Amino acid sequence: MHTKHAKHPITYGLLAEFDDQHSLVDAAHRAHVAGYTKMDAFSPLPIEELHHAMALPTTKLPALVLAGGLTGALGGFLLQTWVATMAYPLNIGGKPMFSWPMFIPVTFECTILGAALTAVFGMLALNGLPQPYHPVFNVPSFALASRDRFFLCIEAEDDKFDLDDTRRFLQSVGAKEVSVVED
Amino acid sequence: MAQNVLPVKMNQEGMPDTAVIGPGHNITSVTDKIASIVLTEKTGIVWVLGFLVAAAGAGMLLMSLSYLVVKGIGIWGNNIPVGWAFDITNFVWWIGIGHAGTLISAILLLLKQSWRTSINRFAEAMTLFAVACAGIFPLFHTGRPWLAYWLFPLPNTMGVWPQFRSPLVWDVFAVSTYATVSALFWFVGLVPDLATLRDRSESKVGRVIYGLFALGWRGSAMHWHRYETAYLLLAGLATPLVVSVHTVVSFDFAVGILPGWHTTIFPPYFVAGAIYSGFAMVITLAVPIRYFYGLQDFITMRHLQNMAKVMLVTGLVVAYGYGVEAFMAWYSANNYEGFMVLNRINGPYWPFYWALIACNIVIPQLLWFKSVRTNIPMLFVLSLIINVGMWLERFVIIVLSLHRDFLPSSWGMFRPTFWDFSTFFGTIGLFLTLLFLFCRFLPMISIFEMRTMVPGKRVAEGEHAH
Amino acid sequence: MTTGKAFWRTLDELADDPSFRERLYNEFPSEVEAISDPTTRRTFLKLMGASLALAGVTACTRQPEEKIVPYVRQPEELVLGKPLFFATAMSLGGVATGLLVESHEGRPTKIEGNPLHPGSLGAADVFNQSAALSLYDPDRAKTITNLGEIRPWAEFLAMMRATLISQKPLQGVGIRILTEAVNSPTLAAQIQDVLSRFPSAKWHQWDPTSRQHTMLGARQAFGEFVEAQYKFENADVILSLDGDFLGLAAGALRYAREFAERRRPDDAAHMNRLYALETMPSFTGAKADHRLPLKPSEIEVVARQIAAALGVGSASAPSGDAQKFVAAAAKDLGEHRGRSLVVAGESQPPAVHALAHAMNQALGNVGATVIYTEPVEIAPVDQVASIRELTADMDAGRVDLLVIIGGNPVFTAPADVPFAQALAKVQNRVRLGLYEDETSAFCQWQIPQVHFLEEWSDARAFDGTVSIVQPLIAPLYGGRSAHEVLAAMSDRQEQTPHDLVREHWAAKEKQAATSPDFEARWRRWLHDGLMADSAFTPRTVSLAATATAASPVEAAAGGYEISYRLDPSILDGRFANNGWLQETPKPITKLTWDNAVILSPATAEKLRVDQRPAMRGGEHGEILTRLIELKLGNRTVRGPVFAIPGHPDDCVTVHLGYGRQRGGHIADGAGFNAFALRASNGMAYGRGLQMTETGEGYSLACTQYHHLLEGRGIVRAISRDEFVRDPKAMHEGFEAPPRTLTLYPEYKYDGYKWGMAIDVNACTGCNACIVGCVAENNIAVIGKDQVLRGREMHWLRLDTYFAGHETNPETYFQPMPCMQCENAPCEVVCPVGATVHSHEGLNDMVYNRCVGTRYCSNNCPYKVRRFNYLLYQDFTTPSTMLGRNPDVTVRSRGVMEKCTYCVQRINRAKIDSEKQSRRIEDGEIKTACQQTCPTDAIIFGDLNDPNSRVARLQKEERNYAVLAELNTRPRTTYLGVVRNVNPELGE
Amino acid sequence: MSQIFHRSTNSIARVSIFGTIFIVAGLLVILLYINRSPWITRATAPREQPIQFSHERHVGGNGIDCRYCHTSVEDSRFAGIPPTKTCMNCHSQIFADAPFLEPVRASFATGKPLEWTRVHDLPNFVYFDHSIHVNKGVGCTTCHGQVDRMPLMYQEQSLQMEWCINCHRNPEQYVRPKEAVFRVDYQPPSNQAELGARLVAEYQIQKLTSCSTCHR
Repeated sequence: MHTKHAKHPITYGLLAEFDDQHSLVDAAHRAHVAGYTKMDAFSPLPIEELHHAMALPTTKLPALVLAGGLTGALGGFLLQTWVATMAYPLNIGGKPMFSWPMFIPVTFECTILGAALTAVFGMLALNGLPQPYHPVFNVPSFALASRDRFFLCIEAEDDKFDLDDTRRFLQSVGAKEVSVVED
Repeated sequence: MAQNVLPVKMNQEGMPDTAVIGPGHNITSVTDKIASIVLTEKTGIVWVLGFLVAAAGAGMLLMSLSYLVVKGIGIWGNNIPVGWAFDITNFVWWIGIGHAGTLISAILLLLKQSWRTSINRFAEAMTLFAVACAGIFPLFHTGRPWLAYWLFPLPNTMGVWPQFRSPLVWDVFAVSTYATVSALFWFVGLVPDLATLRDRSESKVGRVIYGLFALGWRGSAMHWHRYETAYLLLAGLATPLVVSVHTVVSFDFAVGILPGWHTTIFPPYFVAGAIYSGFAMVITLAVPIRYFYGLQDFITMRHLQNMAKVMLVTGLVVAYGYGVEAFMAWYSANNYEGFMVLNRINGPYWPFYWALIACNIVIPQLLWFKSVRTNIPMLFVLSLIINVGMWLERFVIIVLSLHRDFLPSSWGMFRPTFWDFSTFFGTIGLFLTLLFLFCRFLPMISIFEMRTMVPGKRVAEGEHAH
Repeated sequence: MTTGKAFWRTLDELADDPSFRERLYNEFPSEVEAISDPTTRRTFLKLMGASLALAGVTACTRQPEEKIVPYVRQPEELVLGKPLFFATAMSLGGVATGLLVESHEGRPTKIEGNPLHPGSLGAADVFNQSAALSLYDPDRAKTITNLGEIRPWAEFLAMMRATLISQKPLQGVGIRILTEAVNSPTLAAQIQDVLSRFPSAKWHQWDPTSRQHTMLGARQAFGEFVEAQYKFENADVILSLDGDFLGLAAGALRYAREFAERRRPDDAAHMNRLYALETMPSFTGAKADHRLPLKPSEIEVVARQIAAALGVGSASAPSGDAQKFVAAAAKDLGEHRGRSLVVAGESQPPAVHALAHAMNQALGNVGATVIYTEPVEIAPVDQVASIRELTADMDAGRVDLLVIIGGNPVFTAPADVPFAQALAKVQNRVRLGLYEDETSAFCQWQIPQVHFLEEWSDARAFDGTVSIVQPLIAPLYGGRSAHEVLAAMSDRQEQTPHDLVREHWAAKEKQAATSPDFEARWRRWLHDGLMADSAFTPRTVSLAATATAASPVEAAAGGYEISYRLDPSILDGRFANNGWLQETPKPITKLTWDNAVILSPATAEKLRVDQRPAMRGGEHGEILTRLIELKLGNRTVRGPVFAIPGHPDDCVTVHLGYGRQRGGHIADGAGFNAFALRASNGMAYGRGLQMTETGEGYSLACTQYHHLLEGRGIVRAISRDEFVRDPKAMHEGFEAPPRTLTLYPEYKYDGYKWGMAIDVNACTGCNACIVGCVAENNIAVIGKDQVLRGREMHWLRLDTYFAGHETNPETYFQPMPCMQCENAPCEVVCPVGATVHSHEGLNDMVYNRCVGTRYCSNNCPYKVRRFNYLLYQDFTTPSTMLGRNPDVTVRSRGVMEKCTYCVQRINRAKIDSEKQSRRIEDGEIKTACQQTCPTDAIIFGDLNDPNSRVARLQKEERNYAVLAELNTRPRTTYLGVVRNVNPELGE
Repeated sequence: MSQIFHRSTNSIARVSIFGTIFIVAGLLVILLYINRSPWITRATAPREQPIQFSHERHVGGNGIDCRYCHTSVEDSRFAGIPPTKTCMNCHSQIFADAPFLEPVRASFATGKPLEWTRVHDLPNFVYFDHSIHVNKGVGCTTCHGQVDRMPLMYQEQSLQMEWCINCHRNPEQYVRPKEAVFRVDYQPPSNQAELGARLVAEYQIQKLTSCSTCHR
């Protein structure tokens, strides 16, 4: 570990490049089996299998969105109720003060708004985005990750990480090229 | 993708009718083709000319609105009894157009309709721009637009709040939610593509700008997982939202007590009408775009055909709505309702009503014929007719109901002024301006989703299913 | 919002405008005499009130700085912020109406009828109501000029003195005074004084608004000028010979009240019956149980047939439509001797009036339904002869000094009397006039005349009652009164009008003007607005042999007939510059801003002229019609055609007073000049009219073009017999949902519960309520172009509906203010709560909260909401701002407005009653429309008080809510019409 | 591809996105404060007047009753601004030659009124009636503050609608016995809640919050 601190620049990890998603999924799965935990796979398109291959956790996002939606609904409904019955009760065309059926459209819209905002900002927050700077971007070929190449990065922080062993391991699972990611 | 092995009849573009993407594409070619429109292709003369015309229209809008604020609503032809005319007609028309974008991207996503992929991006953009145009009208149709913020529940020194029983407040919430959610949906969809543009841009400025908006997207597996979850959830939220928006818009009328407005059929009939006009607008835009940008491989005959079928179906729902209106007027034996229908049919505005019936019901029946659905110029003309028809529908509902209501002493007529037209055409200018900018600076087809559509990709869907 | 400021000007800004302040300060020094005189208390007192109270809706969150300007010496009577009421009187056509004027810090703002006055009984007509606007009219003449140059009053006096001195030896042979009909005893005495000092001088009169045919008819009947006064309360059967006694007639306000009192269906047996022969559909014709549309000349024919049936004179046998009518009317009249009445109208020649007198004599009505007194006009003359003589004298160069007091003879003189050309031959021409008008253009000396609200004078009402006219404000534009001009011709040049009037009456009372006894009387007169017991006593008259002589037969050379009328809004053009009147929809035609050649649909078809609503405004705005050329003798005029149901065929009606050339900004250019057709040989109507279509189109601004009920129970009517059989029969087929038919709990209105009942049966359609509402509520005048677009602003409309055949329909007038629905559809849809219910059930409209979505108006089934599409209110003219009611917000651009049941009056009464810890009494609050209504058709009050008039009326069987089926639960309800149909004539 | 952004952009980007929410909320709060601040309401700021008239001297020092000058406060919606004559009643004797009273004497001599700057200025669409408030037990100082301690007149309260409405909803917190209405030194007793409730009943004070109570 102390070797890492002595080095300048610090090694973030090793990045292996693959030609197609099949190889990536395969490599990632084998890395997982090999006991690597601190790693990440990158692809230009979502690959559902990757998630399973790496045994990644299922996101909590749906629960958050539900909470966001309920907050919106409750907030919207209570706001209207408070305005109509407490803040300034007024006789509007003979309708009761608490005309709850007429509060439903706004409540509904507030539900959607709360849920949608939670979905987007929750997704960003959980993903740690925005993150315009990331070590992997230091690897020039990583630009192709958004086009047609597939990458697997094993991070230096992983307990099993060893620059040479890991490089060999990656080459063994079919990496076309392995580069050092510097931070 | 079983289509590839079946003997399929080829259409005039050399593709099977059912193909959603042209032959011979892989993820590399898809990426390069779409990204190149934004990054490397020269700005064409057609684009420049079109943009200038559209921008002139937007300028006219700016001028009209400025004059409106200085002088007042009186520059339009509105009066008492016709308090709403072009303003709200345009509002409903634009909002309706917007609905197709959300429908394509959200509902078709939930229904796993693969053909949505190549059209959803610009349909969503169209939604956003249409909502922006629509939003202008409720704001500027007020007598004192600088006080429009009173429609929002903001704490204030007066201690008074919006009146939440009013459909206009519902509108405010519905339209602003709709605009927000549409913008988020669109932007979230754009993020991976912005990353592509960031990585493929050759200019420093392009890299920085696209990079900033790409939020540092790097295609990480966990990111994709959350991303897809969020996108699906957004689609699930946008679907009831889009239905609610036009429902709420229809409440503007249905909550009123005016004959011609006070109708329970309005919500479904308005939503169907919105989709109808929205798909018409998508076709109106898609046909020239695929032609000028050579996107025949991505926006295929199947797309156009499917949209034509959706139009046919929603058009029939709308026709049913017209029928129910007339039937209820007769069945209720209500003097005012009966008069309202007769007044539409042979009152002073009869040409509008019959033009509406022709544009929205009679002519679109041509879509039953496959030869019409696959004839692109014909489809284009039909989509324009439906756009006009749907504008007329809102005009008929609003003006023809208002102009002769309960007391004959207060009957009146509405005649648009120059400023009515300049404001309306101005919003079309604004819409096209935004659309031109969008086509030039952002990928108008979702690149990453197209990658998933490429035939023959090695990891097929069922293979690793757990 | 500083941006708001540009649109939301208030008087405060204006108060900082140096020129405005200068003008206001300078008013006073010129009125030195006023300081020592009681007028001080009402003189126009600086900016105080204006800056205090003039309301403008400011949208600013940060207030602009406002100045507050107190009095230097505050008048004792004045409580700042509280209006004062003063009695005065307004004369028109030689007849006065007693008025009460509301004054805010010295600014008269609102005019009401004087309940003590016999000619008003608390009601006022459109001209009374709109007088305040004329007072503040910025187009009024403002300076004394000689040949266009501004001259001091002293110079005028010097000229006058010099002329009089030169005329003295000639006995004043070159002096002529031309006045309108005079009903001011003081003025008449002053004229007589001048005439006595210059025996050869002559006094001429010309006044198109005076009742010439009535006066001449009385002279024909009785050999002398006498005044007929009618007692409608005693009349069971009335026959009108084109006599619009509910509209433009002396005493019409009182007559309308008396007439309506006899038409309350709750006393069905006591209802009167009205037969009307008429040309132009009028108020009276609309209220008639049986109406016969006739050409102007036929009215005399049919009248003679009825007379003959009653044994008066002889006539040819009736034919056609008239046959049954003549028989039934004659029978009915004959059966009601002593309880019947025949009334002839100004638009009929003297012979018809004489015939009416003869019929009343024969029916034994004299003393019962009609009494005769000396004339109200002090010295009635044959005015046509008078002006013709004057013109001849002028033309012959016999006139050295002509003093024209008021009027506008150059514009109004008969077309065949070359008054204007002759006028130019007079050496000294002096004109006292409210405006620099057509006549001023021909005179060297133009003297601005005071408005009646600025002057001391006196005036006789229709029954002779004298009122002292007292000023509410010092002359705004330094005007002079007729008394001053005549004083200038006397040896009392320096006397003030106040002293002149006071001394006149002191002399009459044989008391010293300074005696305390007289002072007490004088104060009483001023306070009451009339001299008690000054009405004329009846006198006996005897029918002359000429009474039944027919009109001199003119050479009728085929063609059409043309009937002339004073315009119902602007009379002979004197009110042409009054925007309130111009914009008031004229009765029946609902036209604004124009007169028209009115004819029947059949005649229009014959002439191949058509009219139709334009897309702009439509039935509620622009009517496209054709210009037609009228040729009578050698005179031609072009005017737009307007066909209305109920007008007889083959004749046209034109209204006088339009086509002004120099009437002011508002007057000029509106309509066509019908005076240019009217010649002295056919003052009532002309024959031999030729009409040719010009091929040109014209746009008329009409606020209601669709007059059919479309089977909707908006107005409900039945005959008296049906009503007696089943009082609820009129509601058949129109059902209101029961109040229990709702999911919602009802709101309780525990305190007051305001409501209104409008008796459609009593409404005569006189428009006074509309103008009263405009005056009370600061309603904007928007101009013809905006009316064409269908945007008129009146909070209260007078919907007019026709039923029956278009040749002779039944006509109904329905005043339509805001219904103040309990389940108000407008409130639910307002996004900002700018229209909500008050705890007394008013449908409040909060202008300052309104953002202007117009949704409320769209959702209002009664369409009584009005929107400020542009900046309609005048926020810049200082004088118009002074006339505004400080208790009502002046609405600016972009906000909705509507009737509030005069909530400012409700609040004033509530505060007053609260301070005294009592409830508001029934009748204590009168809405502006109610207060001015001559027939008591509008009743406002507290529905929680079971004994209030409105609560009792709403319990009547005739009561119904318009559009009750919508369950809006309007607080304003209507009482249906009951017509006293003669069973022999049927419906 | 090489790195486009510096490491620090990560923090900047996150802060700017998630910070926006706080910035917008913060701006709203600031706006609310500004709207209620004396800068907008002009409360507590003395106005420039033609004469440095001191309520402290006249009310506090000389003990002149409010109604001596504001004569119509009990009868009219407008409390009244005294005419020059009222000033001269005393100042023709006292300080008759004081130079600072020259404008008063000039006004009296020329008949040109003094022009004061309005301190308590409601918008023109608000109809406030002094008489009914005074008659129902709302003291002068409740709205106008301790004028006997104001050398130059200023507005003490915001005069904003929420301020009006507060008393219209809860009059019992503010009413005082009628006889104390004009007392400038009146302080609410400790049992205001009890007294207020009793006075509200006794004076039949209604809680008027209908729009047309003030706007018409």
